[in-house]
Amino acid sequence: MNRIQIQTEPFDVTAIQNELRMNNPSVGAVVTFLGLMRDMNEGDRVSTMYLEHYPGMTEKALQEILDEADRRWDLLGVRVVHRVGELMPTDAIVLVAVASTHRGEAFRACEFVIDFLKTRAPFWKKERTGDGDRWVNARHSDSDAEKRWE
Amino acid sequence: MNRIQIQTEPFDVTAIQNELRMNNPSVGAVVTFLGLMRDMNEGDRVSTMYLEHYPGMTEKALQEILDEADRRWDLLGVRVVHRVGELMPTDAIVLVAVASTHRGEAFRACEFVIDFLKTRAPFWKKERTGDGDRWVNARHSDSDAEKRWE
Amino acid sequence: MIKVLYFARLREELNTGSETMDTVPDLRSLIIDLRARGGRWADVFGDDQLIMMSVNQEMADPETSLADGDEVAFFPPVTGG
Amino acid sequence: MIKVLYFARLREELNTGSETMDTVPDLRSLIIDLRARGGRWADVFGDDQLIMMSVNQEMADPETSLADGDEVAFFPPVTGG
Repeated sequence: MNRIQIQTEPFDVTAIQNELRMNNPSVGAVVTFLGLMRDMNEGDRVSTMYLEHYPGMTEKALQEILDEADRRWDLLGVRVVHRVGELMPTDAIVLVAVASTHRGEAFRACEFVIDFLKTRAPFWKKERTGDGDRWVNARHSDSDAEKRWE
Repeated sequence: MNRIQIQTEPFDVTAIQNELRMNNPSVGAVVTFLGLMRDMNEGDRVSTMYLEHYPGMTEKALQEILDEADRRWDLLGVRVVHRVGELMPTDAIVLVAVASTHRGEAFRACEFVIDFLKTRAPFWKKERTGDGDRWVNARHSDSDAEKRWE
Repeated sequence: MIKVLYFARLREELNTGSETMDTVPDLRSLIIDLRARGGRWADVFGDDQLIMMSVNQEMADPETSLADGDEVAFFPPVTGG
Repeated sequence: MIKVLYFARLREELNTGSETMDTVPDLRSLIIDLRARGGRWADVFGDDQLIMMSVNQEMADPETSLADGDEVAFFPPVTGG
């Protein structure tokens, strides 16, 4: 069962959550983060988005983040799915799902993984707006979010 | 669209997440907590569980928790579903799903709601073990979790 | 009159889920009356017991006053979720 | 020889996705060589530009040394998730 998937196709949230919980009656909590494409960014309407990544390095970077989460918390399973290519508003971009015996660890680890994904995994968003295409700028709030875990 | 559901039937996680995100392209994050029945508790194997509640007060207590979450964070939607009656290991007991523009608020609010549900919503678990039936005792870790939000 | 409900372990130990009682000024008075029944009642409402209580479906404490028609409930610490 | 990759905004601004270059001791030397090409290269690799870099698919910085056969990549701060 692969913990990391990078794909152009949509994904099935329930199927992923079920994989994490169905065969393990020790799982008491599954926390899931779903990141979605919004139709507005920095005050402009966005009609579509294109997600580029660095094949090979992306998987490695995510693997390191999950390994670090495994060192920090006692987890019973983790999944990361990230879409690349063309996306439309309301499409799911990323899923992070974490299973553990108790909820505190699942919440901590899930937020840790998405915070580090946002600053360390090589993905880049290009938006289509009424004024043409533009690359999305990195957000200060994301590097601040990462620093909380030091 | 009812924010709170108490029911004996299982629930459909994807359907609930979709309600929260499909009709609102401002939603950038959905954080979902799923609480599941484990087959072990306090060192004993548990075969089934019975969940009792206080009809009327349960809904009121949950409503107050959600209203407080709305006051504290800028949310685009919240759902709580809690099962009552007979449950088996790996069954989902509770779902808390929160939608917001950015992920920080959704994580905070989701954990806030489940922490307060655990200490303030009138539900009681009775477990069936090899030694007979027993009421589950409240956990200190749950009241500690609640205190973090003061 | 007030309505008094018991849930979970309390309902089982007292062998009753609800009853109707005369109105008293506050929850403390009600607890004293219940304890005075002796036997299981004295145990369940003993000073060393952790009991939660509500009036009209809002969390309450022994100081909470009561009025005619109120719905009171006693129950153990909650364990849902 | 080393392989050099460019992603996202950098790939578009430099109008190239990858190239092969002679091996140099470290990333700092490589950046100096790229900047010396002038034009868009001088802009993209200017001192005021926020650029991330990796060697063999691990995050790196200008001090990271290079060896024959390495895969280097330059890209803007990441914006996934």
